[in-house]
Amino acid sequence: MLRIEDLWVSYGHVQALSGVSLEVKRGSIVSIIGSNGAGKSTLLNTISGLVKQERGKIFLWDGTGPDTAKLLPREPYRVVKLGVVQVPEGRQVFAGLTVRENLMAGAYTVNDAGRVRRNLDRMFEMYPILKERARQQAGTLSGGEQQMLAICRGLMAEPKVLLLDEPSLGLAPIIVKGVFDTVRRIRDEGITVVLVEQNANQALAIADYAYVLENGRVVLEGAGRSLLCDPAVKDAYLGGAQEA
Amino acid sequence: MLVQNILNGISLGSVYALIAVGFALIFNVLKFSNFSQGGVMTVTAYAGYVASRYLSEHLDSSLVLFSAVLAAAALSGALIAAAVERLAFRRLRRTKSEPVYYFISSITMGILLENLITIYASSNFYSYPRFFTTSAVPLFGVNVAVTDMMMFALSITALLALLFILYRTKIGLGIRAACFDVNTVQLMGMNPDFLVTMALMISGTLGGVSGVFLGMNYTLYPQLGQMVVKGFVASVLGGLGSIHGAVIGAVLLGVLEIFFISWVGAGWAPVFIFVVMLAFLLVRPRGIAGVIVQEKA
Amino acid sequence: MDYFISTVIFTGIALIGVLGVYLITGLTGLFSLGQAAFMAIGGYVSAVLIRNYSVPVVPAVALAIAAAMLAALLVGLPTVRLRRDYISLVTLGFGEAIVALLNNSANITGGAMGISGIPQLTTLPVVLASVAVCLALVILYKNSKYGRQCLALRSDELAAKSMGINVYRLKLVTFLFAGALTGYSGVLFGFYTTYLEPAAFNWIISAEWTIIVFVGGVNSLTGTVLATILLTGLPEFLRFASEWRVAIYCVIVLLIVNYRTAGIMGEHELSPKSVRRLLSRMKGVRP
Amino acid sequence: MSLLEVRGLTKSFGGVRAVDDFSFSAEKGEIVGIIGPNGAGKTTAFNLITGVYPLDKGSILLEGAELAGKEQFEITRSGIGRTFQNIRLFRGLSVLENVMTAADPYSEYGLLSLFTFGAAFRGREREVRSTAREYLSLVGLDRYADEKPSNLPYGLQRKLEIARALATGPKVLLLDEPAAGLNPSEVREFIGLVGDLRERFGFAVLVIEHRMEVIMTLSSCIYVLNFGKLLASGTPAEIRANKEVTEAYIGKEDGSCSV
Amino acid sequence: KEILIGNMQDISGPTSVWGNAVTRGAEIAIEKINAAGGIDGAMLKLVTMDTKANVQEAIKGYNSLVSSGAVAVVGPPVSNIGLALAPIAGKAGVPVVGSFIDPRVTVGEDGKPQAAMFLMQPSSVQYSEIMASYTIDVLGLRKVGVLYDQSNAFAVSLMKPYVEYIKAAGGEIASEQVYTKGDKDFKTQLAKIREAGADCLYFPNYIQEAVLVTNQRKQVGLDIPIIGGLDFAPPFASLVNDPEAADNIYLANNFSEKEPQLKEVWDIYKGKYGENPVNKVFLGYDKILLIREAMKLGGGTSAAQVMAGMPQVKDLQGTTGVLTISPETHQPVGLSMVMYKIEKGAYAELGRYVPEKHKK
Ligand SMILES: Nc1ncnc2c1ncn2[C@@H]1O[C@H](COP(=O)(O)OP(=O)(O)OP(=O)(O)O)[C@@H](O)[C@H]1O
Ligand SMILES: Nc1ncnc2c1ncn2[C@@H]1O[C@H](COP(=O)(O)OP(=O)(O)OP(=O)(O)O)[C@@H](O)[C@H]1O
Ligand SMILES: [Mg+2]
Ligand SMILES: [Mg+2]
Repeated sequence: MLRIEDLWVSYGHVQALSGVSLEVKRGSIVSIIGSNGAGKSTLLNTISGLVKQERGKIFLWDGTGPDTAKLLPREPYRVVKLGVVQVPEGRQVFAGLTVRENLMAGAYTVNDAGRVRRNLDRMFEMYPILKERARQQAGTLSGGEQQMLAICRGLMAEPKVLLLDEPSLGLAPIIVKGVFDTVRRIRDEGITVVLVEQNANQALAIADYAYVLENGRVVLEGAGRSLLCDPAVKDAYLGGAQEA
Repeated sequence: MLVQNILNGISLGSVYALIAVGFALIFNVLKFSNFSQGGVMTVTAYAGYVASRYLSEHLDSSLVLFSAVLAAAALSGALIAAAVERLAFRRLRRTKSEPVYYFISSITMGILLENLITIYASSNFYSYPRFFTTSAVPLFGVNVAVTDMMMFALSITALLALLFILYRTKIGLGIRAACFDVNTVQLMGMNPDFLVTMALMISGTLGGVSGVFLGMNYTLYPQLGQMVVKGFVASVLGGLGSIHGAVIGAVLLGVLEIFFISWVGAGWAPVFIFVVMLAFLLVRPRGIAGVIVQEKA
Repeated sequence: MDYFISTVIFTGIALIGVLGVYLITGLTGLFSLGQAAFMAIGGYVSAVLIRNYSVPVVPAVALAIAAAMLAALLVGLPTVRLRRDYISLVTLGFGEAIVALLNNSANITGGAMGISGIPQLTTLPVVLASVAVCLALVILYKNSKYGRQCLALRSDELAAKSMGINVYRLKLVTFLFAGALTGYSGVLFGFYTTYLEPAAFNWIISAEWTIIVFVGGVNSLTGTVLATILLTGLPEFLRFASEWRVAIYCVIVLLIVNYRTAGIMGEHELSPKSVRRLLSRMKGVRP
Repeated sequence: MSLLEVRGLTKSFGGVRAVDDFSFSAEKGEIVGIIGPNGAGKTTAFNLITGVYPLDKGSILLEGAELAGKEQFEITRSGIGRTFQNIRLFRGLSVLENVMTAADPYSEYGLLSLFTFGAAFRGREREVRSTAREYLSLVGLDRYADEKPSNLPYGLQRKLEIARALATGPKVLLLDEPAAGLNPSEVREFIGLVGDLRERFGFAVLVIEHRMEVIMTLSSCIYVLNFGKLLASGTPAEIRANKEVTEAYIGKEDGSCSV
Repeated sequence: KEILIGNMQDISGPTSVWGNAVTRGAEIAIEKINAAGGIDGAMLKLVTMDTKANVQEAIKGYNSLVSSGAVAVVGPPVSNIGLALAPIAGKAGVPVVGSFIDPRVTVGEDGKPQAAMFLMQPSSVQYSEIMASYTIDVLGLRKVGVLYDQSNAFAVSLMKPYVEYIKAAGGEIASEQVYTKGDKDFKTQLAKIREAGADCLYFPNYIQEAVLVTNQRKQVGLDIPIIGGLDFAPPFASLVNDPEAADNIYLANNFSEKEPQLKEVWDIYKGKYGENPVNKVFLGYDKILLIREAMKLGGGTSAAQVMAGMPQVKDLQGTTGVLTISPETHQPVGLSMVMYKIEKGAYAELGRYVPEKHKK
């Protein structure tokens, strides 16, 4: 679905990505893990077009034929129109808009009012707390509620590819499980998911494929489960032992 | 006298209101005081004047002429505002500048427009042709100017239209979202350039309409747009984050001014208004229609 | 020669006022549209004391500065607790109120016809010395706990409170300091032009000063000084353009604000250290 | 008398009781964990203690002195330091200055000393600068002293928040999800860091976390909030065994590599 | 050889219409003098400085003119700048001939004339006394309502002597109303004047406010004559879009279109700019005439000689009247004004008028 070739990105003198290549298969979950500052968010931001690369190409390929791969545009709003939607790090909800308005903003590109309403109901069903808070200003939600809202807002756009940047940040363990279940479920609905996570255990556990990013480079890749059991990964990212 | 004063106050207030609504739109949505609105109003007032000179040869019904002039001014307002966005704000948004830069850019733009008009039309002033034969009608036993009533009706209409656009349409939602975070808004598939241009064009349209009314009431001169300061005061008093507050604020400001002029004279009025304003803000720090949202840490 | 000197003197006077705006807006992020009022207070109080009451110069100047600070206190006390956006409104209203007051007390201030025959005490050395002292004070302020706390408060008021900063007091102190500087620049102004009139002190002056501060650089003092010299000198250079003068000035400001968003100096300061760094970098570039 | 004693803390927003009659205490050198589902009122409790919101009801005693009703800055100066869940660093200042600013309110010099370039001013400035550097190196950020905080990755920004809170000289340190955005091995490191800091400064720590490892390893006592009310409290072992807590908050334990 | 004459006007800013008019008038005079061979073979050259209606700009501009060797300066249109310039010009010694009607510009507090400042039209006192005398002595109106811009020096200086004259002559000020800069709505004040039962309204202000007041007077039903200032002169009436409203207004102008001495300048101006000249054009023209006359009388073209010659000017026929500069006040003496009445948008001339008091 997504193919990234030799991506280089820098912020002035900081080289954030140095030649990252990766591939995301249609309908799969690809997890990206790595320590702070490895460049994970930068990678997602480059895909969305928020950050411009110095070098390298990003292709969107819907898998219908070998030659239908096309370059992803560089304006973020065009990227979204092609179905590649990012849920940004740190929630970034529209603080002064209500919960409901935030969700409607997510559905900006969907032109069918009926579908929007159905999607909205689905979101409220998934996280009933959001329904309770529908008229509250998003900025006053608790951290976790904001995170749920951010995820739902992304889903309202009916993405083909969903880029999730640390979706479990600040969520209660029980909700975290819910989020990973959701991720799995939307994958099963045919949506492709790129998942950036610090919660490496779980991220690897549900991933079809995974990459480890370090200092802007891919240092390891493989099937999720296999990385999970890789001693090097365990040592560096999983804290040696299991997290509760 | 009291009724007359109140009606005069409301008339004056509706002049302010029409300015304040356009001003408040940008203030509330993009979070800066768009002083270029003054320049836009001036230019549109002149554009309307030029249109009236040109069209009066072709149109004989003054009502038709008037509507055509209004439309021409509104259109030119939208276009100029779009140009202002392009020239003075777009790059700032790209570089994610703080609101004060918008303020500076807009105020400079306002001065520039004012000066361009001075160069184009000299600081001489002009009068619009008379569109209506009766200039005042009796109401509650006192005289009320026709233009004042139209202006009042128009500010209310503008307010309703704006509220509808902002709160009932997708573009409105986009405009409101865009002011919180330009980046994130793009992640929803919105094109912030488009949204902000739309917002400015709406306020430019309003600026065009106010320009014509200001020109009709107060004659045309390059500093006409400096009335925008009243719009600024009204929209802040009205409560940050509220457009209907701006209208109420404007009418209140107009009534207060007239009241003080009649009570203590125009000389002392600014002093009294300052004191009242301060007292008001201390008693009601959120403005007239603002809502308090406690900042969450 | 007189021409050059008068240009330098006016630039110096403006610079002292601009430093006040730098403190309030550049450092603290508050917006004042009423700085001209403090200038008027400084100018008028000193002029009236000397002319009408024959007070000697030094105490008259001291009293003028004190009066400007008192006014700053009056405006500041109720407003520092309000939301920031209101400060520009209150100061705007204050500015208009002061002008109205001056117009209405014609028997003391001469009203709209102004007050003339003020002794001309502002000379080039006086201005240069004043600029040096004011600049030194502001540099010290910026590089102390006060300056840092102001910047913190500008970034995030709530967090600043949570770091133990008494933001109300800080705003007030900064406001008073700026009021004193602006008042003093008003004193110098009156003592140079020998004539004061209320109409000269409108909110546009505050706007112009704010423009200068941000053309100079976000919170760079060096930039502020440079921009003051540049932007007060610019209209002189543009005299050839006659009626296009102001328009060209605006275009230049727009270009700087839009294409060099951080201002002329960005956040950098010209200090011995930075000069050395610049020199060494230039050496490095040379083959 | 406990170092910090909170009684009957209550706060509603509109109709929602965000915190409802919450009481707890913390001793010197103790680490207290606060957990609970999202929206349970944990951050609100912190905001109440630090004076961001006025309380509806309740009392907050630090070393026996009432804090309720005081201004935020007074509360901080009397010895309560905090970090923010949604990072709130001073964007306009460098990393080092961020920390210095937090220490500044304790600088006693006045304008007189400043304007005369007096000894008090110069001495204190030097002092503040060097202590700020010390705090930075404690959390391992000394390398970034001159950077702007917004250029740091998320995880490091959290550490800077901690350094800044340390510089306010707290008797009680409030950490709101300090480990969010760290990967498991970084979480490990972080746990070590908090332990060290506690040793070194001897303050009490209140920590809100959703990362169970942090809470379970560090705290001697855990309070569980749910819908603003205290659901349970006790030692980590007790909490782990509490069925209600598991159901409302932790969920079923989940294996991973073993599969 | 060239003789530099400075010209300080508002070229940008709200009052630039006047500035441009004065400049054009002065240029016409200079072209005429130069065409006739200049002054002893030396050509006059006008150097214009923009003052932006701002004291600070004016001081810089004056100093710049002095530095470049100007021997006289056609002065600023407004009194505030004149007041600020007086001491500076006194020191620099380059005379200023202006329209600063505030008498304080030309006469210092000590009662002595300001050495370098010369006024070339009736001072505000003279002008307002002409108007007051006309009001009470000719029109016989005794109950006066006054409306003026309290924040405008020009307006205030025209209001005070008027009120004093009326009171001294046994008249009554029925109501004194003010407004401030930027105000556009005067209905409240006008209504108060109506309530007070005034039988005329004295309104000494700029042309634009004049139009507004004229219109709003009708809206509040205030049906009394307006005694206006200079700014009611043409093109005022053509700018009131309702001819019904531009009615029953008295004003005084510096000249009459019918007077023969204007003809030449009038035609040159009209040929050059395709529009009728306004009174400021003639004032600009006359200022140059005055400077030339002072050169003759002072015996040379240096600044000091111009300054010395200026107070000796006597019975100089200008376009706006016969000029005699008083050495005691540096103001013209005994200048009469041409009175007009506006009826349904049309100006009707009532002849020159000068009160008994002014005739020496
Ligand atoms: N706007 C920026 N300006 C300068 N440097 C930046 C900027 N954003 C990120 N960086 C740098 O780029 C590198 C990669 O950052 P990135 O945010 O992609 O890391 P990350 O893997 O997402 O880390 P985390 O897990 O903490 O979110 C870091 O060294 C960071 O300091
Ligand atoms: N200023 C406010 N206005 C209205 N409601 C608020 C405000 N602050 C908090 N709330 C509500 O109070 C409840 C408690 O919020 P709080 O932030 O304390 O939760 P939390 O326990 O910190 O949750 P999380 O773990 O998700 O951060 C939430 O439902 C939130 O929506
Ligand atoms: Mg990241
Ligand atoms: Mg929280």
